[in-house]
Amino acid sequence: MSLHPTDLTSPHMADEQQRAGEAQVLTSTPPALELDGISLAFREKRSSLPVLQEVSLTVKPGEFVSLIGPSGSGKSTLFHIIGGLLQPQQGRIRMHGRDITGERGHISYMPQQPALFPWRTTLDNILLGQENAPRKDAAASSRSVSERERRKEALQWLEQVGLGKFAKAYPHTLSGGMQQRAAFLRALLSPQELMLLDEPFSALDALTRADMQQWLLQMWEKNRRSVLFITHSIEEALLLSDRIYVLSARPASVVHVVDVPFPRPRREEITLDPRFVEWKRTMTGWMREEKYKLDDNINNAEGVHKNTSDGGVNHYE
Amino acid sequence: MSLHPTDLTSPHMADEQQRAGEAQVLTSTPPALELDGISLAFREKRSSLPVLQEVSLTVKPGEFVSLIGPSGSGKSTLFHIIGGLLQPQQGRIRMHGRDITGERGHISYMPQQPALFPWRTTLDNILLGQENAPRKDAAASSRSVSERERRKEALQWLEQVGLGKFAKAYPHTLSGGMQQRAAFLRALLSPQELMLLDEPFSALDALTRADMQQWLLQMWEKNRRSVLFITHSIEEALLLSDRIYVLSARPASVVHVVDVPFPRPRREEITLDPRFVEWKRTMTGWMREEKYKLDDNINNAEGVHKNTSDGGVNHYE
Amino acid sequence: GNPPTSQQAAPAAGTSTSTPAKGLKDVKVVLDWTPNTNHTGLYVAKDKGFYEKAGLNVQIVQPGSGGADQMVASNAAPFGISYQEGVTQARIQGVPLVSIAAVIQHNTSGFAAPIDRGIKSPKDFEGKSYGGWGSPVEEAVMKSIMDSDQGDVSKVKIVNMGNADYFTAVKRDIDFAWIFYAWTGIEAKLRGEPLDMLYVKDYSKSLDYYTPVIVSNEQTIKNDPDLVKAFMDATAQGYEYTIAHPEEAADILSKAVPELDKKLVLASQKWLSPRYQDDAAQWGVQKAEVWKNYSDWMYERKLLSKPLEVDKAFTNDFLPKR
Amino acid sequence: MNLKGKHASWWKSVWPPLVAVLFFLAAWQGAVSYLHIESWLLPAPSLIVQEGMAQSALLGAHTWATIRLTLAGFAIGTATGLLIAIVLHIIPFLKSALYPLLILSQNIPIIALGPLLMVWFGFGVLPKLMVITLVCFFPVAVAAMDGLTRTDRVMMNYMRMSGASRRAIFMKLELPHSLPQVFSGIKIAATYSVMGAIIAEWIGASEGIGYYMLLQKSAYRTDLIFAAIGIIVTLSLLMFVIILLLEKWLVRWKPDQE
Amino acid sequence: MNLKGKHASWWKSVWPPLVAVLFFLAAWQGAVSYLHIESWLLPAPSLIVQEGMAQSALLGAHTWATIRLTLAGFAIGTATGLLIAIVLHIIPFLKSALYPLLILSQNIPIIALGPLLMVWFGFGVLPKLMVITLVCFFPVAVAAMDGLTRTDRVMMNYMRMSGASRRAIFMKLELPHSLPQVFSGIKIAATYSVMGAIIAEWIGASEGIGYYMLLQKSAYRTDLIFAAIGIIVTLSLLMFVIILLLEKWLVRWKPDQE
Ligand SMILES: Nc1ncnc2c1ncn2[C@@H]1O[C@H](COP(=O)(O)OP(=O)(O)OP(=O)(O)O)[C@@H](O)[C@H]1O
Ligand SMILES: Nc1ncnc2c1ncn2[C@@H]1O[C@H](COP(=O)(O)OP(=O)(O)OP(=O)(O)O)[C@@H](O)[C@H]1O
Ligand SMILES: [Mg+2]
Ligand SMILES: [Mg+2]
Repeated sequence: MSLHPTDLTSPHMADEQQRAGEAQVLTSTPPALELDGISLAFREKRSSLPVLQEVSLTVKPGEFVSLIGPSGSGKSTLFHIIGGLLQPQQGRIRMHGRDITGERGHISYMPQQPALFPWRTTLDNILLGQENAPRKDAAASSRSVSERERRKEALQWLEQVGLGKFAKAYPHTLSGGMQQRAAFLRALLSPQELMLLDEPFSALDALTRADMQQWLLQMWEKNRRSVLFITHSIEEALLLSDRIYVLSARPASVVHVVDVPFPRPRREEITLDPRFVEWKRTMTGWMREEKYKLDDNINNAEGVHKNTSDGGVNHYE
Repeated sequence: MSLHPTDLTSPHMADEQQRAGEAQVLTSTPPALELDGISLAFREKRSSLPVLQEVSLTVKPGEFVSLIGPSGSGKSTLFHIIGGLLQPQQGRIRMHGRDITGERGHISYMPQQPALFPWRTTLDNILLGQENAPRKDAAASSRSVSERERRKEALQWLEQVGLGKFAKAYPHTLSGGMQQRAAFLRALLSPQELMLLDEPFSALDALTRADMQQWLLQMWEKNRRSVLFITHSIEEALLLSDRIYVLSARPASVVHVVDVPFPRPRREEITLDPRFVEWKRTMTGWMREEKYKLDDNINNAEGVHKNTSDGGVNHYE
Repeated sequence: GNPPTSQQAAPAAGTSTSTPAKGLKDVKVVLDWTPNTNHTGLYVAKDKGFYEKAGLNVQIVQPGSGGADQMVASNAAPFGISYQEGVTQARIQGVPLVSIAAVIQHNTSGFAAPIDRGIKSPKDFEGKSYGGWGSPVEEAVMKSIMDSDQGDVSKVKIVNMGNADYFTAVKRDIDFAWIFYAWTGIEAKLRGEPLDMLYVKDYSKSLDYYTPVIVSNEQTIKNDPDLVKAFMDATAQGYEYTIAHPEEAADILSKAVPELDKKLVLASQKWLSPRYQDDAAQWGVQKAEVWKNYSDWMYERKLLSKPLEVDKAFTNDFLPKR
Repeated sequence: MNLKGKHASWWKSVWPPLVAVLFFLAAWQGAVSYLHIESWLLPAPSLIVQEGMAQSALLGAHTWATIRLTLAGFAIGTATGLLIAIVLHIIPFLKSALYPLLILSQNIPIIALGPLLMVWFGFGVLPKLMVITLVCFFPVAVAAMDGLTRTDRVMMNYMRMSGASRRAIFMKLELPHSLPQVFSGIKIAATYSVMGAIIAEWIGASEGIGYYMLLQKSAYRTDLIFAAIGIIVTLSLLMFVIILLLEKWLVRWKPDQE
Repeated sequence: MNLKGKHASWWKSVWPPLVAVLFFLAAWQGAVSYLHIESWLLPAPSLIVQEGMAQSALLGAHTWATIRLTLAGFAIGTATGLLIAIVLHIIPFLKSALYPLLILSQNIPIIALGPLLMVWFGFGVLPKLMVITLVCFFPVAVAAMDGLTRTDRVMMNYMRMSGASRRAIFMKLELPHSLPQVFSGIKIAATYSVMGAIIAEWIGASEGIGYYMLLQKSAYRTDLIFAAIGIIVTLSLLMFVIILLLEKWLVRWKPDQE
């Protein structure tokens, strides 16, 4: 393969137009999630590690948005900020127009590590999200159902992801992929409208993964919850998303935004579509480009280059 | 996509011939690792969960062998057995002809979860494998080098996987992918000749992953350590391996053995080779087939079907 | 037989002696509790060099809450301070303690109450609360002296007050307690908290027992009578000096134990000095009838399981011949 | 079959301590008779048992009194310890402020405290319960506080981000996560509780094993003192075993190590 | 700047307990004068300080003796506790066998033990050290044993499979993993150590704060008893703080919770 930055042959639309469209939507319904110039650096004793640099992104209500970027760039950190775990040093987070910077409990969350509770059975673990959610969210999703019904429902979900037999098993007896599926269900069953999923399928084999993707797609198409999705698979991002944000290496900033042009409902077959393949190649090229920059950075000693500004974001459709 | 079991159009060679070849090798140099009819079931209070069923496989000295199979089938469990953590209920494990069933310390191991020690810095973590290894292995790999030299060497390795800056950082400040790379290095720097790698690259983005693969390939081609490698990526398996064992769903047994026909040294470009693509399709088909069987199993209530016997293994080249 | 360990651990007891100063023999005396004016004679004898002259290097040791008896009986130390009730009960249990001198001739203990409780005679105990340590001996003693006054001991409320002292106890719930006048009574006087004191010896001859006494053990007496003799010789001198010079003796005690309250020591010493010897021919003498009376009294009240062999319990043999 | 298996494993965990205790007693008996240690100094186990049996009715009554006191005091003490740990954990300012006072509470000698307690609270059961509480709460509080602060970071992050309330974080994460450590503290407290009751009885009681011991002490009945100690030790062991079983049941999710 | 920051954070962790202690003393002082509590029952802090100062030379000497005893006893006790925990952890059979004896050791009342120790080990420092050791070793041993068995399973699997020796598993995994829990135990032991020294001095000593207290008790000097208690508490706090700093330094890898 010899993909190079110059290989960018994919169609793209002028930024301005897209921006205008977004602005229009904004006036009608405020976005489900809006990050506005988020910056963050981790401080150690003497040094400081800039991780996020003016990251802005938008998830409209019912939209499926993916984040893609090199390992260690700051994707999980961004989730932590959205979830209110970390305070950004700059920038605001808005949800449906309301500033929620630093507030917690507004999201359904699947962490990168499964983080199942060892003293809870699988079933009790996946119910945890519902238990945790602030009351209003629980009410909003009409969760006045009885405890027993909820358990029954959860059990059905478990069966669908192939864990029915393990409802009463403790997490340490589950395989890596099984734990990941349980953590995924836990997020899925959380009542909050916006889901943050951090590499939900990385530990699954190709087929289980495809199943889970299809299943997520179908559910999403039915319920239209807003989703922000971290993945390392460009194919997965293209298959599932309405829009993809490509992040640079650390310090992460948005270098490309892709509005995925494929129609819904999408099925796995779409991956064979030449346009799909073309997009995949293009995006791989971008990633490679970022990678080179990173390598250069490393070679130019540890100096941190601020080589992309907000204005430098490329927006495509 | 519409791959079906009947789509099997790839070339394959008669079992007998291959077997004969193997036998010959056996008489000259005994295999680096030989599993002979390993079976294991986890026992809970009342029930028993059969996980491995007569799994036999062979890793010749200097060979790179991959294991591929559905999530939860029993791959990690197989590693635990090889590593002496679990006693198989049936079968023996031989290393260079010697029975090592239940013995520990004969392998370099990278677990599925990074399992870095939180009180050690990244650098100290990756040195742990060397510290742990039984003396004889340490000696064998001419590790009479000084502590300081070892640290210096480890630091160089860290830099190569992009963690140079984090040598002194504690694991909880590393991202998921960074932790995985550290765990990989820890196994790589362990002196034992046979490496067991359990999904070493699952948390990495496509490019970092490709880098790591290339890097592993180059190293392996230089040193020719024996490797047993679990992955969910058929592409990865085809790219790296001399031989691939395809496992069925739980209870896992070997359903296909593939001797990968591509010449060494291999570079990433090989993935574009039509034969490579063909193999990938074929194997995806097999996996799908296994998957269907599993689904059938589930639908036929929880009864465990023993639908493959040792004689039923298909062997291809 | 003693455990062999005791020999090596307490060299003072055996024949081997470490000699820090001109061949002096190390000897330990274990007190019954914290140092007080009962012990002044020992401190004086040490301070005045009486022990040294007798060839002894005496170390005065404070015991734990356990008292001295076990340590003396096991010969961890050859001498100690105890009291007649203790030696009596101990000997019944086969503990080889022997009393070798009475420190005070008559029992100076009794029941005390703040004067506002109006306890003037044993009959007044009725309906009052007594603070003690829960021993059946207390009730028996109280019964004895109340019987002589037509009192009914069952009308006394007996409370176990643990280690609370007289002054604390009488401020709440408790009306009277059993004290040694020489210490607690004097302290009350110094504090200006007048009390009514009913000495037990005044109500029953049997209860005029020796408290405290100096004890040794059968082994030492048998194997090393010279040591006992030398020790008692010097100790008697110490007490005699204390009798003669109460103020100087008090000073010596206060200097030896600077933690003690000087005023209390002095007042106590002045009260006690004339009472060490009292009506006896010489300091330290014990009478067989006192031992017999008390042990019989106890035996009658089933406080002892068998009568005491009185002549083995004490001896005057080691007192200096005056 | 299954029952038999359970039986066997029960027996397997019971025989080593049993053998050790029997061995200890045998060594003691042997030493006493071989070295001719006098019974007023250290009585032989056989003598202790014999004399203890002779007084069994009396000992039984006193034991029963001590058991009641121990159980009540241990329950109050452990509850207090947990409560203090929880409150101080939830309000970190209080924790840093009050820790010295907790330590202070462990350093007031009974000889000073006893009289004060009696004067303030009389000679009833209250001051005794306070003494046991004072003995028991501290190990529980320290261990629980330490346990509660050492919560797994990844799980904590999940709880926070998913909007769990402070209460839910405590109940569903911190508390279960700290249970092993809390139980260390409770085990220590259980061991101390009986001794605490004995000490409480010393500062003033008219029943109980502690009281009985003092009486026997004044009667120079070393054998009966040791009979009392035997009872104390047995009670302590019982307390400990009960806590151990409770721990096994509550922390059953933990995989056995090998 | 940095120094100032360090200074500020130091101050921030010091003032709450300081304020709490001062508040406690003020309340005490106030209660005593407001409720007219007599000084022989509960002396006012001001009186305690005043009388204590008057005897400062004497108190100083006794304090020094107690400090030496405490430090030696605590060191031996903690080391013994750790050693016992390690040995019993490595040999599980011994653990199940000897645990009852450990509990037994905590239930021999000093009034029975004291004379025995003195008879066997003389009047020197040895029996005193044994008493402190007996007090200190137990919380350390229990907490350490619990901590050592609760090792993370995934890390343990890694160590085993990579061929770590029993020794390496212990040194590199179990021990560091159990450190937080071990320190819980050591903190409890540190708190008890001074009290242990006091009790040791009660069973027979001619110097030390415990000895001093007994004398003042017999002289009915409540004020000086409380001066002694003040010293005991201060020593305990010092011990505790030292352990806390040691823990901070040794367990520095743990991410701070918020
Ligand atoms: N608590 C922390 N303290 C210090 N540095 C941290 C902390 N958490 C993360 N980092 C650093 O921030 C950077 C971004 O980490 P993050 O986990 O967000 O990466 P990521 O994009 O999710 O990577 P991956 O794909 O490997 O999961 C990393 O360099 C990491 O070392
Ligand atoms: N300690 C255990 N006790 C009981 N069951 C276990 C235990 N460990 C694993 N299992 C079960 O064994 C099966 C195989 O697990 P294993 O971890 O080997 O799967 P795997 O092939 O590695 O899957 P993955 O690709 O998801 O990691 C699973 O069903 C799991 O639930
Ligand atoms: Mg991440
Ligand atoms: Mg696995």
